[in-house]
Amino acid sequence: MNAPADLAKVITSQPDADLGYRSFELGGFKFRRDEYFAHITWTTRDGRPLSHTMDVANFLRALMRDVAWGFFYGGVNFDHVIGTTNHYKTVDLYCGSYNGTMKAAGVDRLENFPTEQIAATFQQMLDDWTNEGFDPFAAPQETGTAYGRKRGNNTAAITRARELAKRCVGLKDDLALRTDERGAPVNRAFADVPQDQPELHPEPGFENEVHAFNLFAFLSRSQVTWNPSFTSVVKYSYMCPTTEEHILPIIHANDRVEWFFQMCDEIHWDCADKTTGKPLARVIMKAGDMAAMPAYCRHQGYSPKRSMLLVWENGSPNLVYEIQKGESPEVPVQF
Amino acid sequence: MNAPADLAKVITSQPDADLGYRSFELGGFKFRRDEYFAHITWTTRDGRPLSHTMDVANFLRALMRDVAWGFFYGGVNFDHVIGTTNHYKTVDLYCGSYNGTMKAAGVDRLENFPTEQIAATFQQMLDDWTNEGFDPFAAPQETGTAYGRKRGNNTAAITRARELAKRCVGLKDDLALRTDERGAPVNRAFADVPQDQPELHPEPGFENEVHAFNLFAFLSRSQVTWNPSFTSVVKYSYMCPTTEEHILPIIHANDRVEWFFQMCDEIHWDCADKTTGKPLARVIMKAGDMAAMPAYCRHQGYSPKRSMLLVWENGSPNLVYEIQKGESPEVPVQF
Amino acid sequence: MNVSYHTKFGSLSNYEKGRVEPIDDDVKHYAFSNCFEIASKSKPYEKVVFGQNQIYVLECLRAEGESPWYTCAHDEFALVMDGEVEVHLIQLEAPQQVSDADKNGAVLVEGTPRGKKMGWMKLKRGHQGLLPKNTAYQFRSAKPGVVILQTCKGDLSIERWADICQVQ
Amino acid sequence: MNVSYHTKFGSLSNYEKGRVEPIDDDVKHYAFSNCFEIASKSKPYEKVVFGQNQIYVLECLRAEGESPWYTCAHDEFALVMDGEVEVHLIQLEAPQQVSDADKNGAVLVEGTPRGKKMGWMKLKRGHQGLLPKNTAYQFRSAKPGVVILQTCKGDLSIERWADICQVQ
Ligand SMILES: [Fe+3]
Ligand SMILES: [Fe+3]
Repeated sequence: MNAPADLAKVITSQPDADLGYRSFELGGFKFRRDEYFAHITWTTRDGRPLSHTMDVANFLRALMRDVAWGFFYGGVNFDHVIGTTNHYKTVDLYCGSYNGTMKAAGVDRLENFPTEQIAATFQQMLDDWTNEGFDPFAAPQETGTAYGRKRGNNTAAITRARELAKRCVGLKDDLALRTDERGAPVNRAFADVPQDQPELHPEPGFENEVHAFNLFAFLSRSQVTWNPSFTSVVKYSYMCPTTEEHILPIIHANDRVEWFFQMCDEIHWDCADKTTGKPLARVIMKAGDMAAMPAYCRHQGYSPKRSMLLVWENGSPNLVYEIQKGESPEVPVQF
Repeated sequence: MNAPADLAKVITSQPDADLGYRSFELGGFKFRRDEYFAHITWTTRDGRPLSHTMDVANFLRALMRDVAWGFFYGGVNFDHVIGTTNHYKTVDLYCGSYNGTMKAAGVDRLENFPTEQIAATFQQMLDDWTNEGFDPFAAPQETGTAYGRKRGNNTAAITRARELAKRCVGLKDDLALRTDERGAPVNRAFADVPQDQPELHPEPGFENEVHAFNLFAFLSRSQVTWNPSFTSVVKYSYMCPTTEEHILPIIHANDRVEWFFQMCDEIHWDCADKTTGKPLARVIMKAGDMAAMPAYCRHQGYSPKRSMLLVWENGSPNLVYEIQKGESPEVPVQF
Repeated sequence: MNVSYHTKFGSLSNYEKGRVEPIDDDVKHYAFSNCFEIASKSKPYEKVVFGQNQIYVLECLRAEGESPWYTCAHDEFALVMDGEVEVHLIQLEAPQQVSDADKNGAVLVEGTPRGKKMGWMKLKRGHQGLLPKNTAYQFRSAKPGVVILQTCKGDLSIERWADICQVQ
Repeated sequence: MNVSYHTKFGSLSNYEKGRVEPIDDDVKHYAFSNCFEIASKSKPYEKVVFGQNQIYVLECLRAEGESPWYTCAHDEFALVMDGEVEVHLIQLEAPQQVSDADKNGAVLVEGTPRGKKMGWMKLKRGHQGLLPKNTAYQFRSAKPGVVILQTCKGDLSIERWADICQVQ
């Protein structure tokens, strides 16, 4: 096995003379961008060249999540062809392997990489390909265009740290509340969300235990979309609320059952078979609705107005092994 | 059968109080838009409600072509769910009928409408849903956003007449050349295309027969994308060149073989099965390349830079009957 | 452009439920329910499980009047989705605490809770409160409200999936 | 922002050919070829069919030197993709015209074309010229060039699909 220093070595070209972007190579995959597209090329299992084209704004929005989430739980499909599967120390990169037709035709490619190698490549690609004024985390109505020739960068936006409470938002030595002063103003679409904090009446000495915070106010100040934070933790039960607007930039194929609790407004979900991509169901979620995404599905959401979604994840490290052994249930509950 | 006046009656709501857009109904299909999406709902063949969500910019770009082309040849898929099939006096509107999984599951809906009825509905929907500053014919880098609340309209842009030469561009009484004066400046991406006209040396009296024009200069002045004009006609053989940038907003499922001649730059095509949507091939076309789209495929192109594509169509009215009788070949040539 | 938005929350008196639209799947696999619907059909403080993942659950409670005193060997969190709910906390003395530190889920405090008063808080819609492990806590709600509990499945958890979930 | 674009045309001396990348189909069904490649392997003025749809064809011609004189019962069009090609036109007298008004495709004029000189034109890359029906026309090209003809399939049309198309 290569030394970590080698693993993090990124294979990249000089910037294109006209377009200004670098190309990247990772194993048998090549990536280049132009004004409108990300182009991915590979050699198929049966040895032929194949290519795929994605709108570069959609590609960068997907890449942003994959990078920011450390490849997340399970599969992150950028679209119906390309994506990654997280094995938590290594990551599969594939084209066509979870597309029923392409897989059957033998034209797919899947390669496993040490996490640090693919992470380093993706991070550099994201940074090189993201122009000044384009924020892949922002809602489409709140950012400029991803298109055109290379102009500047937006490193600050794409390297935002994920906000992860250890126990609960607002506790001493834990994730702070969001405020104007901390650069988190209320989003335009949540201007009507009350900003009051809970009435707390701690007896002396119990100030850090008699604790509550306004979750909806906290979420109304989220600067990003489709990017869960941790706000409260019970053992390995993580409340991962997030604010959603427009389209989830990835099609998530979780390796475990994942629960959604819609806290306001609405999201429409397309659910499809994880392995083949075939449509399975639509899930229309309104304020107060709860739904589980079975572990055999991939899901992509559409949020017409910025909305608050509570993603509830089981982050138990044992679960990874149970999933590998096939002991983890694919459906949320039997009844 | 209803009288034509009834057929053209459009079923529409009052504008939504917040969003400003009207909703539309056509047979068992309902259409509404919000800031980001077009929502289509229908009752499935087995009687259940089903819905579909499309990014509204993509929806309007597709709707624009379907309206402008009079439903075109064969099938115009807006995406993998919704689309139309032209029967030339009537038009099918469908959701899921050409999606292998949805069709097999019985959740699709297909209804046939007189052309004038669906045309009137689509035209009004397009006009109501297209905001000032958004031109669905324009390349993404050359237009404003489709998103947000209703603001004004762009009727002039969406009612452009199709440019159809009867014999040849530039002949007397035929389609005129494009010039600055006629509102057709050279596009930014074709600034380097020579604008010289052919040297013509007609003998007296043959000025309208010794005729040629600069097709590439003509195309360099196209104000629209993915919108073929007729430039020369031999019987029912139509040269339909067009300038392409970004993504073809529809997935075209022609009912006949269709030929593409790439005249400059390049376009990448995704080809899939017409009936099921399963991927069949990619076609990478560069300057000078010719390719046929077999009649059993649906195709969608990606043009990284504005490029010139000659679409070559057989518009013979007999062909419709031959297709109906299954006498028309699905492949371009046997060898 | 200056447009104003209306954020749509639900409540016991006013909610709209979505749905699963199956294409080629069993709707039961989506365990689709609605907290306001559940709470509108529950008795006060029934701990109705409406999300579960191994040992972890989300419970939906109708908050109405005074709840019993609970205690739990691990932290829990209460998120108010409707109404105004007071949470009263007592630093429970060791004998009344859950003796098994690994025990999942809340239990009723046996008898009257003994220990220092820690204080109380008043949670409105969107407020989320910590229920620290090994304390005793009680909900008080003058009018019916809805509380979501992040906890582990325990003795008091009630499962009635077929009643709360969309089944076809 | 002011960016400048380079429009990429092909030529006999400099072209890059694309390809069909089959996923689950026969590449022959896409009849994929390239006009510069065809013309680079053709004899002067061979009318190589590289697009056909029922009676209609697109032909690819290598323009080099003087062509024979052609005539046709219907209009045709010539698009120059490379080089500089002169087209000379004669208003052909009736006896030399194609006798069958429905006959598809160009034929050679028998003998020397007789009739009024109509004039000539010089077509460079991107220029498209009308070849009016029942005229005689001749191409003249000092250096090798490439002409695309929009016409119907006729006696002079040459089909060699297996040679020009990507076959695997
Ligand atoms: Fe997910
Ligand atoms: Fe087409």
